[in-house]
Amino acid sequence: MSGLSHIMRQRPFALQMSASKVANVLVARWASSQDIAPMDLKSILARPEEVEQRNKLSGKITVPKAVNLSPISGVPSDHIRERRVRIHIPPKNAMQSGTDNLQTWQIEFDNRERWENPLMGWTSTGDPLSNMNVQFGSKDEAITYCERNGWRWYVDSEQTKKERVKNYGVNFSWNKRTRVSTK
Amino acid sequence: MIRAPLVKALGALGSPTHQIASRAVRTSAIVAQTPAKAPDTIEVFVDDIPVQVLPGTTVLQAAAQIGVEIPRFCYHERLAVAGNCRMCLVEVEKSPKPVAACAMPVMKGWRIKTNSEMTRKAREGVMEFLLMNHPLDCPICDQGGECDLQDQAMAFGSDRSRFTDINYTGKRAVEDKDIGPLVKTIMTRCIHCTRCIRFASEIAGVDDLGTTGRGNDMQIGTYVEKLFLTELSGNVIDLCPVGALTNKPYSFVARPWEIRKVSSIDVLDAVGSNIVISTRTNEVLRILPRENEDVNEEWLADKSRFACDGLKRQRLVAPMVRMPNGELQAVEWESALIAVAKALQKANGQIAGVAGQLADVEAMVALKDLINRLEGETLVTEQDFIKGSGTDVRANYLLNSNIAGLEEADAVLLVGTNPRYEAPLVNTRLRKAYVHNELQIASIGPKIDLSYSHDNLGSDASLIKDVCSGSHAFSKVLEGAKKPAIIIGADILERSDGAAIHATIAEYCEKLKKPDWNPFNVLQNNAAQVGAYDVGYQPGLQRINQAQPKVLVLLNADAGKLTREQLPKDCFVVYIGSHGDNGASIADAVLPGAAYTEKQATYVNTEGRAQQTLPGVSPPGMAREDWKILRALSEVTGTPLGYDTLDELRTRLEDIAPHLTRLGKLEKASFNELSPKTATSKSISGGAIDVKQKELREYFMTDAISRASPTMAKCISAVNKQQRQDEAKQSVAI
Amino acid sequence: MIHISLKRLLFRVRSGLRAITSSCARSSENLFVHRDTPEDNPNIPFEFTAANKKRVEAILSIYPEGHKRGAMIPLLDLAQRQYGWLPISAMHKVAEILGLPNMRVYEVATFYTMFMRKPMGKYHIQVCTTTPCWLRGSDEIMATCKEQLCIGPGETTKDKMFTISEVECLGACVNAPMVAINDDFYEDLTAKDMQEILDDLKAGKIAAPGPRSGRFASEPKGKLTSLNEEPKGPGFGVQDGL
Amino acid sequence: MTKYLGINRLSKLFQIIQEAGGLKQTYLKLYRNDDLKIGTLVGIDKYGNKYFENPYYFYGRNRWIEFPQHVGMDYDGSQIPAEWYGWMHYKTDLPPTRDGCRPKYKWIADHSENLSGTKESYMPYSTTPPKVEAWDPKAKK
Amino acid sequence: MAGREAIKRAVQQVRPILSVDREEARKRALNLYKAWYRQIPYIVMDYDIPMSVEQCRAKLREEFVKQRHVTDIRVIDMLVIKGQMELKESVEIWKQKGHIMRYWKESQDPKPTDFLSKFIQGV
Repeated sequence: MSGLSHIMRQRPFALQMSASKVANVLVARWASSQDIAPMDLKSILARPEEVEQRNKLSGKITVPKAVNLSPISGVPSDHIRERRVRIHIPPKNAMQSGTDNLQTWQIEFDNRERWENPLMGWTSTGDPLSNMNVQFGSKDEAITYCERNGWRWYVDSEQTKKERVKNYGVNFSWNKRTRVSTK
Repeated sequence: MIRAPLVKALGALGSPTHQIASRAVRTSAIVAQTPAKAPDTIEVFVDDIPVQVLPGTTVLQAAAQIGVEIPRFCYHERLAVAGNCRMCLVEVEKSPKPVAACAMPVMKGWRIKTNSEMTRKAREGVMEFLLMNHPLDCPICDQGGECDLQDQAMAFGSDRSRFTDINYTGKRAVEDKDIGPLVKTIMTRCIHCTRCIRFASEIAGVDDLGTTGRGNDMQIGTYVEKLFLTELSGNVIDLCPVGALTNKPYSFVARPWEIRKVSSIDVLDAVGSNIVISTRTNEVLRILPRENEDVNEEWLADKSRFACDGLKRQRLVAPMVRMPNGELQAVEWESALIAVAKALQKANGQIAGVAGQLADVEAMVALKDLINRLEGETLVTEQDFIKGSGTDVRANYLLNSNIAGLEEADAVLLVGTNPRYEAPLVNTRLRKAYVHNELQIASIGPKIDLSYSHDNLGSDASLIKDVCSGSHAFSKVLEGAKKPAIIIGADILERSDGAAIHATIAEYCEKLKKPDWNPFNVLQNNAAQVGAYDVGYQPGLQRINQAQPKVLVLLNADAGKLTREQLPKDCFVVYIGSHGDNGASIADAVLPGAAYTEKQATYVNTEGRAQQTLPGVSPPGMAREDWKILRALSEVTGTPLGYDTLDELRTRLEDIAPHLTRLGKLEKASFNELSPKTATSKSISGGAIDVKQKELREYFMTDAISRASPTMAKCISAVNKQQRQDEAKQSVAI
Repeated sequence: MIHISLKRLLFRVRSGLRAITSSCARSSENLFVHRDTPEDNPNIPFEFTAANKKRVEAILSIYPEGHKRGAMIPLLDLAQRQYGWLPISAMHKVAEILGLPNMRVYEVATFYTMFMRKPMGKYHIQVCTTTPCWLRGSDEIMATCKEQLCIGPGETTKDKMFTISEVECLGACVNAPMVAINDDFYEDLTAKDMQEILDDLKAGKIAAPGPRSGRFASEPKGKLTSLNEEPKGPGFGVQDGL
Repeated sequence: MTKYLGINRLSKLFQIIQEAGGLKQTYLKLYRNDDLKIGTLVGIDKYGNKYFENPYYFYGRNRWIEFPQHVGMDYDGSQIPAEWYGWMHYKTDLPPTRDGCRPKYKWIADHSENLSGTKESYMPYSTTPPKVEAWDPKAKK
Repeated sequence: MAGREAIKRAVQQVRPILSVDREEARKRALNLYKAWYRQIPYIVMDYDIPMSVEQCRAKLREEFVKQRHVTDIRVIDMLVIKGQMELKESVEIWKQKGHIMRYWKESQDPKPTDFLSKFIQGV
């Protein structure tokens, strides 16, 4: 009882906590004063059907691995039916030498019409998916993602990199055509 | 580059023995330099991460192997190492000075520090020097947003500069050069990386750019007033790490962050270069190359890059039907389709189809299906090929050695082709082989400048027989080569003795062939050609003349080879295509189609690689994708085709030609397929072999899109002007 | 009265405005692009003389196969000596001989300051104004030249006889001040000497090159001021322990 | 007394009717203006608008305008020209007819009423050329 | 892609959302349907929409039938949760008239379905 009165004295503090927390603290204190193992108040105070539901949800159920989320994704159905997703690695910009952002796989929807907005001359589009930019670590992750969302997809083949030997010396080789004239 | 003309010059000085001696010296030197056995890899440490690399690998490449990117300006993967920007300086443990990563080969056990204090300081220093003479005009610079100098100044530069212009002494200022209608120069921005110079002299083979002056006065330019106008000049825009060389037609048009990029395929030649279409508000703004080692590496020909403004002119935006007064009038789709369908129904199967230069495979399949359903048979391509059953065997019309494969060739004979203008990116491969692989090239045809030195054997067609019989001197070269190749231009196979030329060379190639190497090549110059043969089109318009059709469907056929006079009086001509050009002007009904930037379509390049374009913008006005027009037409005619979506059409395509649906992959024609017995009865009639595109000015306008392009027109007038000037100078000199 | 007010106005204008051309480019007086002029354009034919053609062959023969382009500087120099300066058609000729693209020759010709791409006088007077010469009175020499020839540095007299240029150190600092006239060095000059040299040249004589102070070369003018004793033998000044 | 019986109002009505010029005119005036007021004519502008003032009325109603007959029922406030606007809105008590200080420049534009809703109303239009130039079969090269 | 086919047939063990078996999920869906069914007259009245109660019930059925192919218990649960949210929003008048009328939008201006009309409309 002393514990409870202690809590009551600290009422302002207790008020800041949620009710269940208070209850838990109460139980914990009560338990500690009685030297009994603490109990979860949630389970103590729950109605029997709640307990049953909770027990049910703590288990596992068996579902197919292939999930189709299109009914709950909120994407309009004609966008799911008619569109194709292209899975690709973005190409390097020829104007730049940097290679950042070019290592991941991306998905991209087929391009739809956009038009100049007559109000300001800016671009308008009726396509909510055109600006979706999702990056994936691997091709398979991207494919799984598309299949979960029920989109048809195709993979654009990866470009192979070629190893080439660079040699400063060949610029000066006297008997080869590799000799550069600008040196 | 250097040596060959030198040898020529020395030969002119009068010592034939000298030449031979020099060649002997060269070959022996090559033998001596051939690496015996590739030694094992050596281990180096980049930022304490061990990397196994081949000996001779540069520091920069070793770092790239583990994804450490060393900043660079002058270094470019496909150009010679220059080592003059010094941005790639990195610290190597126990080395007193930082080393230039782009030029320094790694040594065993080196510990490279790409992020140490010394490296950072070196980069900051270089950046400070570069920015000292670089104008701070990024807000008005077209490179802004995709500028290496901007990027690297942000990443590696110091946050302040010691350059304070308190006396208003000014930064260095350099006069801008006028090097043609494609490349705009703002030379003050130049940081002297010499990438453009190296590109011009190594890849393009035009030694027009160079550095003049020294020290603070050094500048890059042509010294004399001259156009830098080649078929590849646009690539210097991409190479330029700053805004010194920018795209002139695209100048002040858009910023890189406001454009959308769509990966697609170029169709203005038969190479099938991979491109990125930059679009904004349903408008194609520019076209950039996309890297593909097997096709275009990283380059793009000027026509492919700059003809995109032709997509906005001379477009067909509404269906048109020829009225009784003889004029084409815009109508609604319904009435146009009904008019065409009526004509098709009346024709009783006397229907023919012609596929032109830019027709895509899907549309050609749809056209073929439609005409076959209406019991028509005649389906031809505008471009002719050998008579007989030449297109039955795939190897007969492909570039069998592959575009990338030509890099490894060591002896090439060009027959009646000018790859420099017919397929500029095949020519760069030949030039690459010429530079790095000591390729020996000979040509039969007119004397042309191929950007590398080659033997012109003459233009007489009988030379083909000489070479192929083994009696010609060059036959020895071909037979002695490890990877010989003979490239035939598609145009000479249109000759009446084309079949004989084809057969003679094919037979000779049978002799030359090696395992895994097919020396027989046909260089097509139309993007649609290989695809058309693959889906079963017949070559040549004379079949149309024989068939005398009631209805003729022209699918992008704009070459102007077909005239109304050749057709029966009551023939109803339907044109399906994107541009109002030769085809549309003879048509009775014009159905507006989509250009290659507006549709998802398959094209097969000259080596037989099927690739697809992706739509960057939507077709203008009432224009529709070509296959959809044919599908709609079939429904109005009452014989609907069995596909409603592109996927269904692709499934149909898979039934006809399964290799065309494996996009991006090269489907090699097996060599045994090649049948030399196509038509040996006729013999080569002799007479001069000619090529269509001999000079640069003939390169720019070859199809409906480039003919509509104002930029291409500017190029032609610039070339003409330059030539007039040169001629004027010559005449004064004489 | 008006005069004074005008002056004031001018002063006010000058001090109030920062002139547009206030930046001074730290660059050479030469142009590094080519502009066609009546005396220098590609239509003017250039051909080596018969004697020089032999020299060309001789020069080329020095360079081994594969390095023939090394002959570019000697050939350009030969052309310059023949023509007096280096017109663009001479560069083209050299490019033709070496089988090089023209641009490669332009690069070399513009890089080296001793290739003169502008018409020059017969006598090219290069006045050294680097520190040692300047300390020894090169300003005076320059002033004499200007005065005598009525031209400034970088200019050529109307009769195409003289060109003055101001150059950096020519490596004759011991005999400062000095000028180089074509290939000859005139050293230890005074204003009077300079005037004499110029007078001689104007008269068609070429004064003897070398020091004007009576020295033979770069030895001390009087007697030796240092090193005037017998050279010490080996081991001089070395620590005992060594 | 008269005030008390409302006779003064009656006499005012007569006065108004007299001023308007008969019963019919009074009716028409009432029909057009929804109001019958009398006051001193302060001025007439060049468009035929008559401006009246009568300090008898409440502030805000003591200055008014009678639009000319020819505009009929088709009048609105924007027909008041700029020079009278100030007087109408009590920005000034001096009407332009009596105010000698008003600047009169040659370049002052003629007053125009608000044209919104009419045929002459301003419509914004694009000045950018169309992005795609269509093929004209008649234009021969 | 044999691997992908295998994935399609494979099953996995997961934590449930609301229901542990099909039967329970079905019950929940039916409960939701009933709740909507009862609320529809009030919704029609509250929002003053130009639709009759019958039309609304037909639409309700249509919306449920649209998802009849769903078999995944978790997806059904999620749909039920979303449907419950919709119901609450509708009943509490957190929505506006337009939101309710959106259920009929597709049937008001239907998109063309056959090839030719799609072709002519350019979609």
